[in-house]
Amino acid sequence: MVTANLAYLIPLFPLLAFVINILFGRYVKDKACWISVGASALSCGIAWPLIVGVIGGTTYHHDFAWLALGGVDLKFGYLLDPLAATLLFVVTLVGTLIQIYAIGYMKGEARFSRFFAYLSLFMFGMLGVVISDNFLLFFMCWEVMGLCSYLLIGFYSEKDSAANACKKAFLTTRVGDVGFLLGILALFTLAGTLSFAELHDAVELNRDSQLMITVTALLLFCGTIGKSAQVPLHVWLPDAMEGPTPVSALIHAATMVAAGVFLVARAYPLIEASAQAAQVIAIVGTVTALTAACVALTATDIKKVLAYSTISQLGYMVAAMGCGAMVAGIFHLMTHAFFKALLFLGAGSVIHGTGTQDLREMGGLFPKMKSTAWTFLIASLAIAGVPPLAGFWSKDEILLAAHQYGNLYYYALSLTAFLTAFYMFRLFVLTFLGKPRNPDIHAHESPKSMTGPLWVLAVGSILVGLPGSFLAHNWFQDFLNRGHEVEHPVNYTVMITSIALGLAGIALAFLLYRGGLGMGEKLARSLAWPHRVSMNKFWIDEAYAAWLVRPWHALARLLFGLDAKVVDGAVNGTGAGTLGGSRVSGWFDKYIIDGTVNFIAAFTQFCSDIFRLFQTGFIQNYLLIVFAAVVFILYFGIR
Amino acid sequence: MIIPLEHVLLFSLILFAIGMVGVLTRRNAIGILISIELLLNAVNVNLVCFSRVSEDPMAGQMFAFFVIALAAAAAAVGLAIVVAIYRTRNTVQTDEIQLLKW
Amino acid sequence: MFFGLGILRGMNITLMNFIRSYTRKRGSGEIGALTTVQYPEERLPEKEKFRNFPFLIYDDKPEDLRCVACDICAQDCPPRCIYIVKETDEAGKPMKKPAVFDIDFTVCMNCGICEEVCPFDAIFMDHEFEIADSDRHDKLLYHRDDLLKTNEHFHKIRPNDGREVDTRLAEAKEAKAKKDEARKKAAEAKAAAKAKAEAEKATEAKEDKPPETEKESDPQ
Amino acid sequence: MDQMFVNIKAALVGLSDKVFPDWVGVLVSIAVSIVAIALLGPLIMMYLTLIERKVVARMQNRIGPNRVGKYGLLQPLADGVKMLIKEDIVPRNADKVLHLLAPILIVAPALLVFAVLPFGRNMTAVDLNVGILFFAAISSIGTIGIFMAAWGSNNKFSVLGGMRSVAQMISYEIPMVMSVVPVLLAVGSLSTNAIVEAQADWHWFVFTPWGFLGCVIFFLCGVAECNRSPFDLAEAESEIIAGFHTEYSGMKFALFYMAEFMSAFTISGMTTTLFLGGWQGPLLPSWLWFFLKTYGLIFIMLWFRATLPRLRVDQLMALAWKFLLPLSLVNIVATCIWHFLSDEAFFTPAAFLVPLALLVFSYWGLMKLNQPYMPEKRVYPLVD
Amino acid sequence: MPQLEFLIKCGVYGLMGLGIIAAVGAVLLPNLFHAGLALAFVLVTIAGIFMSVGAEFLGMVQILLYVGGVMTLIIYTIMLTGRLGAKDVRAQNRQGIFAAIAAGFFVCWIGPLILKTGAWPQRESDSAPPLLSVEDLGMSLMTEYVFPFEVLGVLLFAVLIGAIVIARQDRPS
Repeated sequence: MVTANLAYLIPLFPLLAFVINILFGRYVKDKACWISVGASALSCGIAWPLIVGVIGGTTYHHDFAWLALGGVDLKFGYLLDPLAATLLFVVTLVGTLIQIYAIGYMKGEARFSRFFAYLSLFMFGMLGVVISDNFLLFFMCWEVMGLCSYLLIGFYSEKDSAANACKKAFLTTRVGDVGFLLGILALFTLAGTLSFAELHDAVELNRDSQLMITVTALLLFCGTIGKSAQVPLHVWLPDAMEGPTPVSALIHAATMVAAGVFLVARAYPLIEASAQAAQVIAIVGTVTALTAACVALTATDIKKVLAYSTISQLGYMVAAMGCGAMVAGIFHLMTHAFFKALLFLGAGSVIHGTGTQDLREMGGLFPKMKSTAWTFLIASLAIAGVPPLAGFWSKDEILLAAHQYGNLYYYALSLTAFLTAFYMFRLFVLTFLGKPRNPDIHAHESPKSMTGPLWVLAVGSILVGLPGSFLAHNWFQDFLNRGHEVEHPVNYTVMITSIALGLAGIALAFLLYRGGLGMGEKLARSLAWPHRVSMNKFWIDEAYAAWLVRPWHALARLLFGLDAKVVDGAVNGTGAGTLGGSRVSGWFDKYIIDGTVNFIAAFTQFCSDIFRLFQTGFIQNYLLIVFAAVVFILYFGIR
Repeated sequence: MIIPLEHVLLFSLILFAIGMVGVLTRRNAIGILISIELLLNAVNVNLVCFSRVSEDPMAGQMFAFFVIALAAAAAAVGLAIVVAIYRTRNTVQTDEIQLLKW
Repeated sequence: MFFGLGILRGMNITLMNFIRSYTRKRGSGEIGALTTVQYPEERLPEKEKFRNFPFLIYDDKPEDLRCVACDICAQDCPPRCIYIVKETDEAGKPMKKPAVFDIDFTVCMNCGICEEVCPFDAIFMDHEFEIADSDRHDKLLYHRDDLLKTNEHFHKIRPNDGREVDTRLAEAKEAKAKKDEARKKAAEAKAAAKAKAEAEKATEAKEDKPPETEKESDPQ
Repeated sequence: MDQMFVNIKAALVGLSDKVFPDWVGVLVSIAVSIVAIALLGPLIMMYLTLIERKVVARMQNRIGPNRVGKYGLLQPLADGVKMLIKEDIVPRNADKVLHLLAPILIVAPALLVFAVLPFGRNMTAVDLNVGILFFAAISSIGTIGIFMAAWGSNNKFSVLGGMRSVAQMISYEIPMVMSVVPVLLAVGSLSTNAIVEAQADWHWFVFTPWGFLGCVIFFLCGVAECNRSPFDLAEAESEIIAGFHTEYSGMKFALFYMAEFMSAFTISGMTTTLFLGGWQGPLLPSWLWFFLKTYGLIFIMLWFRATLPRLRVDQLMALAWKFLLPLSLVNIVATCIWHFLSDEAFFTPAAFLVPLALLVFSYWGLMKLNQPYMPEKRVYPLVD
Repeated sequence: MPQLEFLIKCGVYGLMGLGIIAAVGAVLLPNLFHAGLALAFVLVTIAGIFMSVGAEFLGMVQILLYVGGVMTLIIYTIMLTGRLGAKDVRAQNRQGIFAAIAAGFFVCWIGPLILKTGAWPQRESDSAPPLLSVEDLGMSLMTEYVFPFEVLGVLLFAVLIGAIVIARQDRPS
């Protein structure tokens, strides 16, 4: 019933919702949420049958000539292959759930309709990215997502921190996007085509120009660094927490950041073609994972902890891509989307309930917020990599790939896995167990509309890992690598070490924080130096401020000075010059020209005074003159 | 021709001179008009005499005929104007009518 | 009906007049006949009621003229052109005859008022109008003798009036005569009555001296 | 009999030729005609006064002057003597020159016109070939005389009277000249002799429709031109005293009187020459015919005087400008039609009827147009 | 008939003399009415000259138009504007002398010039040229000069209306 060419409608429904909400926001008011939810539900309705179709083996692809650019005409259209299908499944499901959750969370907010309008616009961007079949359309939707993240982070625009955060997020992702655009241009010059389908053949064709391929790959990877918050450009994500929690959940957990990884997946043939590019990607991924994990250890704000955990997990996915396991990266992306969204929504209901985000003031919330606690526990276990849950399977795949790629990467990623498990459960223990540290907080369970999605995501976190496990004979991996068969070696040692690391982390966390913060402070004092490093986030922000912002300001001041002195000087100089010149010509004009004119006037006045005497007014005088003149002229003439 | 042409021309010349003197000296507008009639008649005499002598006798007389008609027309309008002036300025002395604006 | 027909009809009348003036006899009174009377030679019969200047009338002798110089006509004459002086007899007592009776014909406007007011039918308007004269002041101031005309002249020029006046005079005479007799008789009767009355009064005086007041006034 | 006077003149010229050189003959002939006219003019005028008084009297059922002379025949002499005797008063600060010149300038044109009248067969004093134009020009000089009389007598009433009569004369001059044009069209020449010859053997123009109308218009305008009968507004006693010749008495007044009667005669004479066939006539000598016809017209003038009341000023003007002028213009058109329809024969029926119809129609139309404004009858609702 | 010729010559010269005298009168007479009449006289003399030259029609037209029409106009205007004989009013303005000089010079210079040039377009044969009859005038007026004739008609019509409008009394304000 749902034919292929309806695929266009998937992104268009949220766009329609956005238009309705933004234009008729005043009339729709609090009913705006239902329009957005409805639109995303409709998208799901169209997308899932198509996904089933893709699972069934067909790949839907249709494009139309959009722009004739010189000899080449750029085609736009949609491509539904296994990779897009998985992303489509994740985005539509998680997006709809988060929007339902947001209804409860955002009730009573001032600009309620506008919030949902931006959400719908974001869904349009994300869905556009997922189903687009070429880099240019991909890039356009990518920018729409950037805009939405800016708008949503800066939703509480009256708070200065939120305004700065959204600007910071927008600018840093902008830096990445520039690289991405250059990458597209390079790809266009290299391969002559931007379409994903033809990419693989085009690369094969130009395999010899190794440098060009590496450069294109790395430039495209810049987009990922910016958007998926990899090491140099990751600073905006922690500040992005200023936005409302559903925004963090949707954009900074499940979808937008995942788009970077999706980009690498799409550009995978390029990466396969150049080893250097893959190595760079792997290194960046691993470094990001490790540093983020360290910083998360000492974070006190619940949402900051989750932000740094997202950065480290993204580092994991990018590292997987670098290590040659694109499938593992995507698998971990899918599973991470579920439990990270759940963690954020859980944090959101905790904040909603307690009204504060600081871990030090929470504690003992378990009896009060039963369902949030339980779902939070499931998600923590999943992310920590406890076997039956989704996190274990995907993380295991990545560790396996890392192990095959290089031991150094493997050891780093394993350490990260241990740290992840530790800070997750530090978080869990501090918020839910023990005694409430702040007496005047009266936590209360969130309403049904919020806890519902939590439970659905919890189930998702549990089940979504299974299709990629060896229990299901790695169905997911085969699904993704439909083109070419890949064997699935099972390395038990890697699996066991990862489980061990996870449990160790959990135990350490319980030990340290069961009695409240006491043990933590003592440890912090003992390990003073590393604690301070982690607390200050490796001083990256300060570094940027020092090395980037201040010189920039200096340059600006320099230019301003230059402008003030040189340019203004020149202008004023010419002004003064013309003034002087005009004074001279004024003098000339006044005395010479006016002089002559007045002289002429005076002269004619003088002469006319003489002739005035003739103008007597008597007609006969004139007649006499005329007659006399005629006579004399005749006389002298004829004589 | 009963009398030689020169004499008639002299007569018209004298008549013309007298008319001219009249036009230049008369103070009364109607006096001027009368003198102008004199001028025109002097010219007429010339015309007729020459027509009498020249090969094409018709031209002169015809011209004289038209001069008479036009002189009548001119006199009519001139006198109408004089009457109009008299009615507004209450005088027909030319040296009292010299201001363009009254 | 047609522009100009009225003019033609009018002119037709005058043309007829012109023609008839020759064809019809002069003075015949027909339409178009001439009406002129060559005055000095022919004359129109005078109308009786025509009046010109007045004249005094006398019956048979110029002396006994009817005018008694009562001066009524002089009073009533609008331009006052009549001047009367009474005749006085030798004793200086004015008589009933005018000594001087002048009428100034240049002033008289022949109105005929004197004829009407004259109680004694002494003055009448004459028909004589050809009285032009060379001198206005003397000749036209007619004196008494110039004005005198006989009653026959009056009858001649105004037969009816003359007859009427004479009959009236005659009756007046008879009436007077009768009245005289009546007055004579009355006088005698009164004389006799008076004689009787004295006789009776002589008798009454002795009988009563009634106290009643005088009632009737003695009518004059 | 017919050429009696011509023979007399020839005899006289012959007499002078015997005595003087030949060129004197020409002068003599001129002198004779001048003397004839000089005598004829006043004579006619004198007896015209008598005729007028007799005729008008007859029309008013009275005899007219019959005291002086046998049938009043010496009356003109009496009048003449009276005029001579009368004292010639000149108003105090009147313009003496004008006062004196005026009568001269009025009588002169009247006399001059006699030169053109064709009294009989080749008895025209001066046979100008612009005869009719001469007549029109000379009669227009008369207006100046009237102006001089009016202005010279230094009397407001005479000035007003003068203005009125000049206006009248000018207004009637135009229809008069226009009514003459048809005759010129028919004859083709301006000379009076030619006109009379063209009317030989009963071809009198009066018998043609346009001729009759032209004669009526010409005659009416002529009457108006010499300020007589219905148009004598200027000197009417009841109007502004005696018009422009109020201040005149004695001989000067006589001159005015003479001018009036002479112009009456000339108008009638011109009418006869133009329309009634001049001296054309079956039996009697030519000059007798001329005088008969002329005196017939004069009788009509007198007839007018005896019957018609005087016209008001505006009626006078209206008649000239709004009735006679248009009628004479239509008359010209009628003549053209007559001229083209009548193929040589004088009395062709078509040529007679079509112009007649046109003229009757235009006469009726103009009559309708000139219908005096009759305010609609006032209705007094309350009354009935 | 030389004597007749002589008489006529005297007549014409007399006319001219009278004309000049009348012209001088027209120009100099203080009383405007007299000046007007003098002009009338000049016009008549000129008409006479026309006749002597053989243009009878023109002479008659001159009398009819000028004396009948223009003179009437002039006299009407004189009457309307009044104040004629006022003694105090100078008839001539002050530039009499200059005018006289200019005119005098004009006459004295052109007069002898006329007399000197004998080369007038004398007719070859001394025979009197054919007298123009009224018929010739009429024909030429209607054929050769028909355009000016028509224009003249229109002009006179315009003048007629113009004069009335200019001189009318009750000027509609």
